[in-house]
Amino acid sequence: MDLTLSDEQRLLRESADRFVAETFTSEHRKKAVNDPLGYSPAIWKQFAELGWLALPIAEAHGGLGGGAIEIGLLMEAFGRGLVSEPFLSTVVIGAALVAECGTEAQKQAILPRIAEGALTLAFAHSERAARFDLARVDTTATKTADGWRLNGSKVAVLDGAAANQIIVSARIANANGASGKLALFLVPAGTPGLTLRDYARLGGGRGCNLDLRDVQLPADALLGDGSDALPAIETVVDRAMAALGAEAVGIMQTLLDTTLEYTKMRKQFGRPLSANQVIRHRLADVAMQVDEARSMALRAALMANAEPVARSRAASGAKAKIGKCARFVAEQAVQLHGAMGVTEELDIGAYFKRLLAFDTLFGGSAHHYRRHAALSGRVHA
Amino acid sequence: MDLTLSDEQRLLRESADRFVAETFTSEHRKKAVNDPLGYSPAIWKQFAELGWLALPIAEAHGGLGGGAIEIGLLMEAFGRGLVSEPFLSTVVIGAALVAECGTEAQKQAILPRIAEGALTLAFAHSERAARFDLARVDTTATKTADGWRLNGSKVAVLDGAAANQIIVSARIANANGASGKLALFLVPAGTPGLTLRDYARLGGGRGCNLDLRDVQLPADALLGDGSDALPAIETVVDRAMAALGAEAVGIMQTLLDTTLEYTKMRKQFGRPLSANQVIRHRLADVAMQVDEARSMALRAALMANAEPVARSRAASGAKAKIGKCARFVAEQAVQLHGAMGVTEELDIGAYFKRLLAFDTLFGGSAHHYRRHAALSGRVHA
Amino acid sequence: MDLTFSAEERAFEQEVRDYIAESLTPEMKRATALTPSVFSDPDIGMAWQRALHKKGWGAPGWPVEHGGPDWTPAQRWIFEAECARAGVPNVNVMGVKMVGPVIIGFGSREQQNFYLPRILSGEDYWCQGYSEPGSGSDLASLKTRAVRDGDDYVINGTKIWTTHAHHANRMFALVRTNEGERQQDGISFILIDMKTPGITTRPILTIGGDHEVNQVFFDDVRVPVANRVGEEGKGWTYGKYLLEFERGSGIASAKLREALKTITDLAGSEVTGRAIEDPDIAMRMSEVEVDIDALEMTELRVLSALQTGQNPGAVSSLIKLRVSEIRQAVTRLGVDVIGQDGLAVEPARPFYRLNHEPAIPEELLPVVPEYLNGRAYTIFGGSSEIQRDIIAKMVLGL
Amino acid sequence: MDLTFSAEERAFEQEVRDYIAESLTPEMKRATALTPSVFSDPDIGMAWQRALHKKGWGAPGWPVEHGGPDWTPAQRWIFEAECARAGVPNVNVMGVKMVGPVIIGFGSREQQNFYLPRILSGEDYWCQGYSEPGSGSDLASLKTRAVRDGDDYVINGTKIWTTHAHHANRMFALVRTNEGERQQDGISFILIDMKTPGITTRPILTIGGDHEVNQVFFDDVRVPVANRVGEEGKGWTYGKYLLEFERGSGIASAKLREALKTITDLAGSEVTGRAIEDPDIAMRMSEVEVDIDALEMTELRVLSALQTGQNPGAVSSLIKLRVSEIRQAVTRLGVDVIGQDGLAVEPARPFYRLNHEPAIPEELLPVVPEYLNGRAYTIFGGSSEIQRDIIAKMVLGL
Repeated sequence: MDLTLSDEQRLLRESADRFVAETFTSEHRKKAVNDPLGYSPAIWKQFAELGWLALPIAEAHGGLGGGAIEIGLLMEAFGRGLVSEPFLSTVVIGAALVAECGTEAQKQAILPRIAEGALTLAFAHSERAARFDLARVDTTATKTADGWRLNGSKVAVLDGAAANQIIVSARIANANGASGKLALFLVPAGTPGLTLRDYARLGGGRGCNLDLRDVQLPADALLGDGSDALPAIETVVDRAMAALGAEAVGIMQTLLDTTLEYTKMRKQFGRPLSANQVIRHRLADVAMQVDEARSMALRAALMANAEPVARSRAASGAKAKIGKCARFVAEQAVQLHGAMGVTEELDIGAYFKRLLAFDTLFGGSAHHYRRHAALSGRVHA
Repeated sequence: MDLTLSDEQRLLRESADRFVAETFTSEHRKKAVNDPLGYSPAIWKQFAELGWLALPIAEAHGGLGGGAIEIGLLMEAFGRGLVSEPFLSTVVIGAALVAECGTEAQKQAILPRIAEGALTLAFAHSERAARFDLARVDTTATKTADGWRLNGSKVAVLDGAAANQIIVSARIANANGASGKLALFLVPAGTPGLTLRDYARLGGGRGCNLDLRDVQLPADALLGDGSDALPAIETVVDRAMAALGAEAVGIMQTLLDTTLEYTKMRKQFGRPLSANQVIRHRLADVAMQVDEARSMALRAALMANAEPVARSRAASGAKAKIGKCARFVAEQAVQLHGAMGVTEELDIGAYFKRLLAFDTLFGGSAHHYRRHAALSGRVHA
Repeated sequence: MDLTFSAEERAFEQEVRDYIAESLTPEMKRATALTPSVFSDPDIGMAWQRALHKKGWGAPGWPVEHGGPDWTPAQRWIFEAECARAGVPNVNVMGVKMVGPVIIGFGSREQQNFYLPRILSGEDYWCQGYSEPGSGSDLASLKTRAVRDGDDYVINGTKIWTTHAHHANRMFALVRTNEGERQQDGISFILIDMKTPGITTRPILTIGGDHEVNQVFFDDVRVPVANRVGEEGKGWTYGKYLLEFERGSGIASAKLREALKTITDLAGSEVTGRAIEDPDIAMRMSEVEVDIDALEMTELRVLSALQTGQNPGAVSSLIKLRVSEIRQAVTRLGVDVIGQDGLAVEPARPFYRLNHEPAIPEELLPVVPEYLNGRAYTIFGGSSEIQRDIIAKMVLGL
Repeated sequence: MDLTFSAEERAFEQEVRDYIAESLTPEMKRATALTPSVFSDPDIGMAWQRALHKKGWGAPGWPVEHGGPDWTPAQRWIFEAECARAGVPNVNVMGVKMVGPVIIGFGSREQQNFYLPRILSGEDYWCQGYSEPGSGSDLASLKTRAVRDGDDYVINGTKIWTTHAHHANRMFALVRTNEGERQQDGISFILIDMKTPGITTRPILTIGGDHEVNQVFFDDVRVPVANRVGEEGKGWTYGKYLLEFERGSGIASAKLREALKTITDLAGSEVTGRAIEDPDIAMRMSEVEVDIDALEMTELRVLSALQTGQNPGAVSSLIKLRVSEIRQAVTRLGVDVIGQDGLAVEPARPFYRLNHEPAIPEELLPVVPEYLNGRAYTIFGGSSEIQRDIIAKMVLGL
């Protein structure tokens, strides 16, 4: 039982904190908002040089073999700087789906290129009608003479427009037309039949909604051997939620620090805001919730390789609890900044929006408390 | 549109307030807790003399023909004094069930005697397995040669031990043994086969759990003509919840008044508790919630005769919202009284417990928000 | 006690409903639905003001001699409720509901004759110059100075959070004309033509991405002394009157009910994957609806007291706080209802006149900006913290 | 980073589990389950203390030279977690965890030799004389006076909220021996034999109907000066040490998990009409369980820091606040789970030795009293308001 960082982990954290503080300044962020790509390829190259893109990839595939704790350290630092590089899409989700499902040939073809920063991925899974139900996919994949034909619509594809390849989930249509197993397909950017409606994402980065109309793919576009992809998707999304939780903790900590600073400095009725007992207590609650969120993000990371029910309970528990804390912390940070908090003049608004996006991604608190209760045998999901 | 009181209503309120303040003192309450009956027959007689027991009974049956607003005025005053007389059981519920379901002969036999204070009733409906589902009754009534035979168990029978007659709900067993329509039966106290486990009720008064083992009743024990009693039960319970809501408002107002007084008087660190901004804001929230509760109790009373869906939505909305407010107000009143609040030394504890009982009766906030959502067509109940 | 309106009032309700039906254009309605702000853009809001003025309903709260319709409190309730139900645009409240009553109460006959008809007709568009950087909730600490020079005041300083200053041709402002013993003394109430030389305006984008508010700079701005309302140094009193005037006259429950209905309709539709089937969302809708019921009853109690000539008393001071909290709950529900489509930011404005097809269905566009902008409800107009301070002191006597 | 315990620690866990299995009687277990208070009655609690003492585990936190077991922080964690899981009675914390460490840290050799073995063996039962009527959270304002008279102090005054004073044969008390410049000065820490003439005790029933606390009156009570711990006038320091000693050493998550499990089991049973089928109750159980998960991780982070010789820092001061809130949430869930059976009040005590059949099933009896008594969690030991004051000042530097 040891929850202290190893020396390597401490070094990783320090270098990430330093790099983020130096690179992701307020000015950088204001520029990035207007960037049609949503992030900087030059910085992405630096991520590769720092070894961050190789972090969770197995050594056999050109990676460093790191785990959820290391990912969490990076993500927390990214949160502090509101980093909008597609690390979650490409490394945490994309590379992990390839590693979980791909054939050895696919892994060899894709993972080293991710590690060296030469390939970006996105994951197109959610559909409007499914809301946050990971198992519900209406997009279909039909076997053709020489490959596959995909049809359907996806929403909330993070970093989709900048991705070199999009991993698309679809149900393989059976011979009788009924829908069957869930499968994942590698769809190169620009494939005919793919329509992206790109948008600026709340709190930074880009996203898109995606239509697939008779998208023709070669046979080897299927990731892996065609066995049901749902367990892998659940594994990867659980770990992605742990990583997002760590990112949220970084964001919340920054909001707390900034708000403490502001309430000490800002004077009203002749004394600092922080002289008000109500504000002092509110900040005590904010600090407490940041700490609870930190505990839960750590817990989800430590359980990332546990058996599925334990892993999913930890992940859903973390997503639910951190989401609740994030909402409180974000709303209070804005409230205590007063009128300045509800403008785009300060960074506070961007951090607020990124937490709102966090809460929405993969489902909010109520959804995950319900999933937790179902996994605990208390309710039927 | 007029939400001001009529002169008669104002007089009723004033006389109720005066009588309660003079009669239901702290000393009276301490004595009543140890009273095996749970209330004072002498005071009950005074209620009759004041016309309160006749209030909602139709003029044709010896009553005054008052409505939910008048009941609410009385109940709010009763709340202020933590009155434990069986007004709810006998007048608000019992008399109303007889009025809704009874034959003319039954009404003539029962209602005038309630009005004159000569008869008390209780309502035995809830069962443990049903929780708060009014429609679920496992107690059975079997037709016999000369009447009925009842079997089953009831919980939370308010004022059951002191009642002259208990109105018991049961499903009439069909010929094939399957359970059929819900019916109500008048069961005189002491009927063989009736076992009462009497208890002191949280916050004042008495209650009991009830077993019915082969309880033999004459044919005319059936209240009314045997048509399904569920709509009448729902009507009466909706109105009872409105009345209880008004009582809760009286309790909450008293807690607010007492707590204001206490925080102004009690000194800590050299200044009154009420000098703390956190406590001032808390009290502002308490006052706000008392006011919201008052609005909802009034609303439920005004809608007591509306069509069933509107009436039930108002009643469930009131029960849910007032329950939520009551919990907050009660917990804060105790919290702000500090250590003295968590003893039986002050009245505060008794008021706290009565609000806890209120929240439990007929189901808590979550149950009634769900009922409200179902009645609004949002969810399936 | 009775919740129903009289036959006359029902007839009036029908009249309002009919007039709205004939004069509210589909464009106005769509623009209002797609505006993620409590302030309609002037092209929409002023068109509606003109329609109301045509009917003699341009200023429901004004006395009849200044062009008010002479309505009872119940009629005002009915009017506002019908407007909310129909989804009409917001008119220039800074004119009709704020500066108008002050000019009526304290302005000179000349000021009344000049300004009031222009508010009614929609010819003038007003903004309010109260807050300053650094003054916030402590309004009385304001520093913008008006120094007397002959028949003019020369104004220097800056105002902030000035709603629609970029649209307005007039501003009413609190300025410091004297250093009183108390901060509140020495403040005067001045009417300023926004075209006066020396006035510049800097836009401030809200957290939701809307251009609603501004910072306004005054650099040796000369304003005739004749533009001062009432006495010099009494501006604080007039500003407070403005707040009292509003007390109890507004109704918020009808608008909140409509806002909830909009969200409920979205939740029932395929466009949100039928979010209402999520039991948490369904329950929270009931929770918010019941909160609106409670608010409505409280508002009706105030109305009823006003009708019978009573003072509604303490209750009305609790309303602002609840309204802001319920508004935020409704907008939050909206965010949860639209789910992942809330990730899409549409920076262009107004939503009802986009030059491109948005990434998400049009009706979802205002939902997140409304939530974001709605964070201001508990901040502007006296933060919730200040409101609770006031309730503790004024209502509870602490 | 790693959540698993070492092989040695696992072996220790098994040892603890085995010893509890062999020495915890069904009577003790039932009595503990039916006690709606955090304090076991002495007949139960002291029987368990004797069993622990027999094994050498009577005082886990004490140094080995005074009879402690010399455990690592991880071993203490494991021990406390296993005790919670098994539902063992509470021992006399005022002896083992409160006065014991003060005597160890500041008592004379004679005091140590006399008192410590009697705590370990369960021969002495202690109560704590800190609070006074009117002092509450402002403890330093205490007024009970000890005036020096020869080799005695003569004590006059009164203490209140004295847990189990009616069971205890000894009290440790803070008394005023001097009027210092600061209130905190002039307070001394004194050990009092409860049989000393002049001491009377008045019971105070809790809101849940339990006799836990008392008011204790001192009427010219003569206590030898030799019973003072440490220096005269330094009592405040020792009292604070007592709090620091406890910091980080307690674990609450394991007990809370057990309490939640008890409620969950009730909710799954016919005795509550299978309350767990109510989706609100099921969801809130998950909510509370997740809160306990977070608390446990925070406790493990503190433990981990202690293990590696680091200062756990600010985190531990947040724990008390969360523990009290989560406890209250668990007890509240209990009330909602048992539904209408919560209306039945059983005034007799203890529940595990009633002379009659209760009106409701036995296992439901403690649920409402636990909720009621649990309101004290956010009041006693420094109210939540005081805790937040402290966090703002000490943790956030405000």
